[in-house]
Amino acid sequence: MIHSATHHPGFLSPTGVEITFLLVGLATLGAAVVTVTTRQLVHAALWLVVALGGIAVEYLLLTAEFIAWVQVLIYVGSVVVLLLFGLMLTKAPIGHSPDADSENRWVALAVALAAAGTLVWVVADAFRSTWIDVHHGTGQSATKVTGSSLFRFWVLPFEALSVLLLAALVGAIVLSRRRADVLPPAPDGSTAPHGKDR
Amino acid sequence: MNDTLHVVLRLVAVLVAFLVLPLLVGQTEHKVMAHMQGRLGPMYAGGFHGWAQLVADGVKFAQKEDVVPADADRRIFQLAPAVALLPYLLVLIVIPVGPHGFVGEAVDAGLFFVLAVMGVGVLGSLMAGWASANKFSLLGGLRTAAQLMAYELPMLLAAASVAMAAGTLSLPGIVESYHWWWTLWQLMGGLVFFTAGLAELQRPPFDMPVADSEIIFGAYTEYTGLRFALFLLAEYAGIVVLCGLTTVLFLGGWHGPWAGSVGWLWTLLKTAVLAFIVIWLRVSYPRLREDQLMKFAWTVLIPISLVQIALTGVVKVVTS
Amino acid sequence: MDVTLPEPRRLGPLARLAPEPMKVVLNWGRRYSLWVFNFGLACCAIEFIAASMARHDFIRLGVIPFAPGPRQADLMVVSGTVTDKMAPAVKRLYEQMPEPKYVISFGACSNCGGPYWDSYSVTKGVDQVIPVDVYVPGCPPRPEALLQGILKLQEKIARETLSERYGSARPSAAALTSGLVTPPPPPGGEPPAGGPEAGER
Amino acid sequence: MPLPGSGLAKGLAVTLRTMTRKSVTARYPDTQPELPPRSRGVIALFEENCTVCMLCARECPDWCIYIDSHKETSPPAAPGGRERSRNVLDRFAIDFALCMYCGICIEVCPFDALFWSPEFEYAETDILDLTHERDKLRDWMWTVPAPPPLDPAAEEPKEIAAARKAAEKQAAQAQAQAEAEKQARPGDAEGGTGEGEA
Repeated sequence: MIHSATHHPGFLSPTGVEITFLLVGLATLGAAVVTVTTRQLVHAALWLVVALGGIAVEYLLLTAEFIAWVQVLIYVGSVVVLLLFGLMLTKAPIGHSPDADSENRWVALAVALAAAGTLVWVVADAFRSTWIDVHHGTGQSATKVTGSSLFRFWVLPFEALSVLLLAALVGAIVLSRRRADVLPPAPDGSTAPHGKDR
Repeated sequence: MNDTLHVVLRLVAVLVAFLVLPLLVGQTEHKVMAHMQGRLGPMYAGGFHGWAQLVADGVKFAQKEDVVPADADRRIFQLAPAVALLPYLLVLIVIPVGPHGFVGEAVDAGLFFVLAVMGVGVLGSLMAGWASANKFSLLGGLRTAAQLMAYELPMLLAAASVAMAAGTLSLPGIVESYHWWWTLWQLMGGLVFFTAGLAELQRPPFDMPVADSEIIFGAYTEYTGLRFALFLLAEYAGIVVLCGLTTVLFLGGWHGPWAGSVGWLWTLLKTAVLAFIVIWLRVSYPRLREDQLMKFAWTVLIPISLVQIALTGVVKVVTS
Repeated sequence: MDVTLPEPRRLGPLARLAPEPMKVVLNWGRRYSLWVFNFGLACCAIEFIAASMARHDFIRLGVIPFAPGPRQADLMVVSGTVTDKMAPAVKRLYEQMPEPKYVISFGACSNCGGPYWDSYSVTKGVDQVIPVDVYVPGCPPRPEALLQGILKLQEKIARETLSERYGSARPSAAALTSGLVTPPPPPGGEPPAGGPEAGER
Repeated sequence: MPLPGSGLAKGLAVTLRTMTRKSVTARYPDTQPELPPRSRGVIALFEENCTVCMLCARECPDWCIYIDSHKETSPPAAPGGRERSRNVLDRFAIDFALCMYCGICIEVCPFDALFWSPEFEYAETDILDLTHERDKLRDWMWTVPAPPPLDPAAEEPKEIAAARKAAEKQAAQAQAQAEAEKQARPGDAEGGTGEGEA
């Protein structure tokens, strides 16, 4: 999939896919900016959906179909739903949220620019003039290639990540459980919270 | 040029199916539910046994007043039905109906595409629930979100089991590699997938998010006219999609006698039988309570689907 | 308690802009898709429920009792005694229904107070609060009487045009009932100060 | 402990069995319902029997009966005699919007001018039309069914009993007279049995 092309197609004659890629990228960027600047909390979450969806489209344009759908499934389908769930649980108001502004705008902007700069620099430095030829309509191979590279070359980071996630999961369970010795046991034997606890 | 025409024709066919099949399911639900309760169901709309009841409903909904509550978040309120409905249209495109490319558009990671896009549809309910500025809608939205997060996992695991068995994520590929004994092998997974799908569609007995008698149809409380109809259409399109998917993944899609010529008929028939079961469950089983629902997902469905994955893995390793 | 009827422009675009043959189709749709919303207040509600059950099954006529709330309903059946305390709720739920909407007053109590017409707390007919399309007599009416009332309403829907329904021709509910409560002329012979308009507060 | 899912299976079986059976729905607009005898549908007026005694209007708990009348005098039968006066019915109306169908008016009518009719199909779009005037009440009269036959062991209707008693008495008297003319022998005027005792 990755090999340096002998003849460089050049940047001055963009194809339709490249133009689309650029436009979707701009839209994604715009959505992302709105996400962090809007004063309405739920709108921010929904603009985040647009931004994440835009990224999924970018993956699609790069023929990374599998990654694109995973992006939609995990981020749009689960993370944002969780986010919205939290917002609704805390009764996010319709209209402006008075406490939506943490007054860290300039710091946030600096951090964002620094992060973006680092990423762009790393990616640009890593690939430089390597031209990655994406095969359109490769069909079966994309998922297979992703899977085999994941479990052949990247299996160690993959497993490390899953251990990290497992640790986080266990930690969340431990934190959310109340200590039994602090509370009197509930009549049914469980450690349900009593009035004193609230 | 010919290719473009071909694609357009396929998409039009999918669109027609998208508009007709949910209506068929709805009308069947009217009639089946009626007869299961010893009634007759619609008899007058359209003359013969009320066949046009849902058409009349559509005509009526189209001319109803479009109410947006004053305190609602107008844009999101109006956008929500489209967000709820469109994913099912997209999913319908990739469900294979018959052999030899009888599908709207074959997608490589079709299984993932389907699950991902169906998850997006729930965003519509969440948007509706929040934007209506109504406490019942908000409760409905919360329940929707909780239910989605609980049932997405067993559904994914069950689907993953089939993908492991077939060795591919492509839906036509899964059907191609189907053997009759897979239905038994994947039985647990199939049941989990179907049940979790029902919960994701918020069909009875998993319809707490829209429980009409306790929270007044949940997220859709404030919707009137065409927008409400779109939500209803989304629900019935969801039934079609879920039954189609279960057919494709667990019941072998077009496999059956004379599959080469009438394979599409087999798919439709199996889908119809599953849709009948969906309706049948609605008539027969009462609504679960919210805690029962959560308990069912986490203590029954997820363990079963994990066992299924283990079983699939063992059989796969032994037979290969 | 005056009822301000909505302007025609509140209707959906389809209903406003449709040409004449289309109106037949539109009327047909409204006629056979009456999602019903039962405002059950007393014993008549039991008869309404009987009409919705297997033996009488008004879904045959396209009266679908699935509307979870007023927003999805087209037809409100007020069955039972409307008290003055309940009347604002009736009116509010009626107002929450989207146009075009219909009301059937079911039974003597909601028609005009019924046996409680002399009570201090009973509204003398739900039509003092909201406009009513069909009155079904009975105390309580048979389930079949409700079915006949629905048929009557369906005939009315088949005949109507929405512009007429929402035009100025329709008198308000207060105007309908105002003539019934004119005070007797005072002994001096001069006409009462309010006149017939006194009913329209 | 029952098998998990057995309750569900049972429920499914019940609904499926019901589906295969004939539905119980009475198809009202197509077929008229079989109403039980003495159904209280609407009140009919047989105005020839009405003497404008006003009993019904006064006994009505709802005051839903409206009766107007005027007095007419007819000339004396013989010259020099007293003028006879009688009430003539001008208006007889029942407000069926108000009527509570108690039937007291029918009970109290001493001259059998009011009857129950089982008709129920008179819903109106205007509440004023629910006040049925005398011509409409008259029309309902043609829908009044014949009174249902008595139970086999029921008591004889009073009027029939009275009429029969009178007839028997007359016959006995005639017989007694005839026999007395022949010879002075006592007749059995009591009849065979004690039936028809009021």
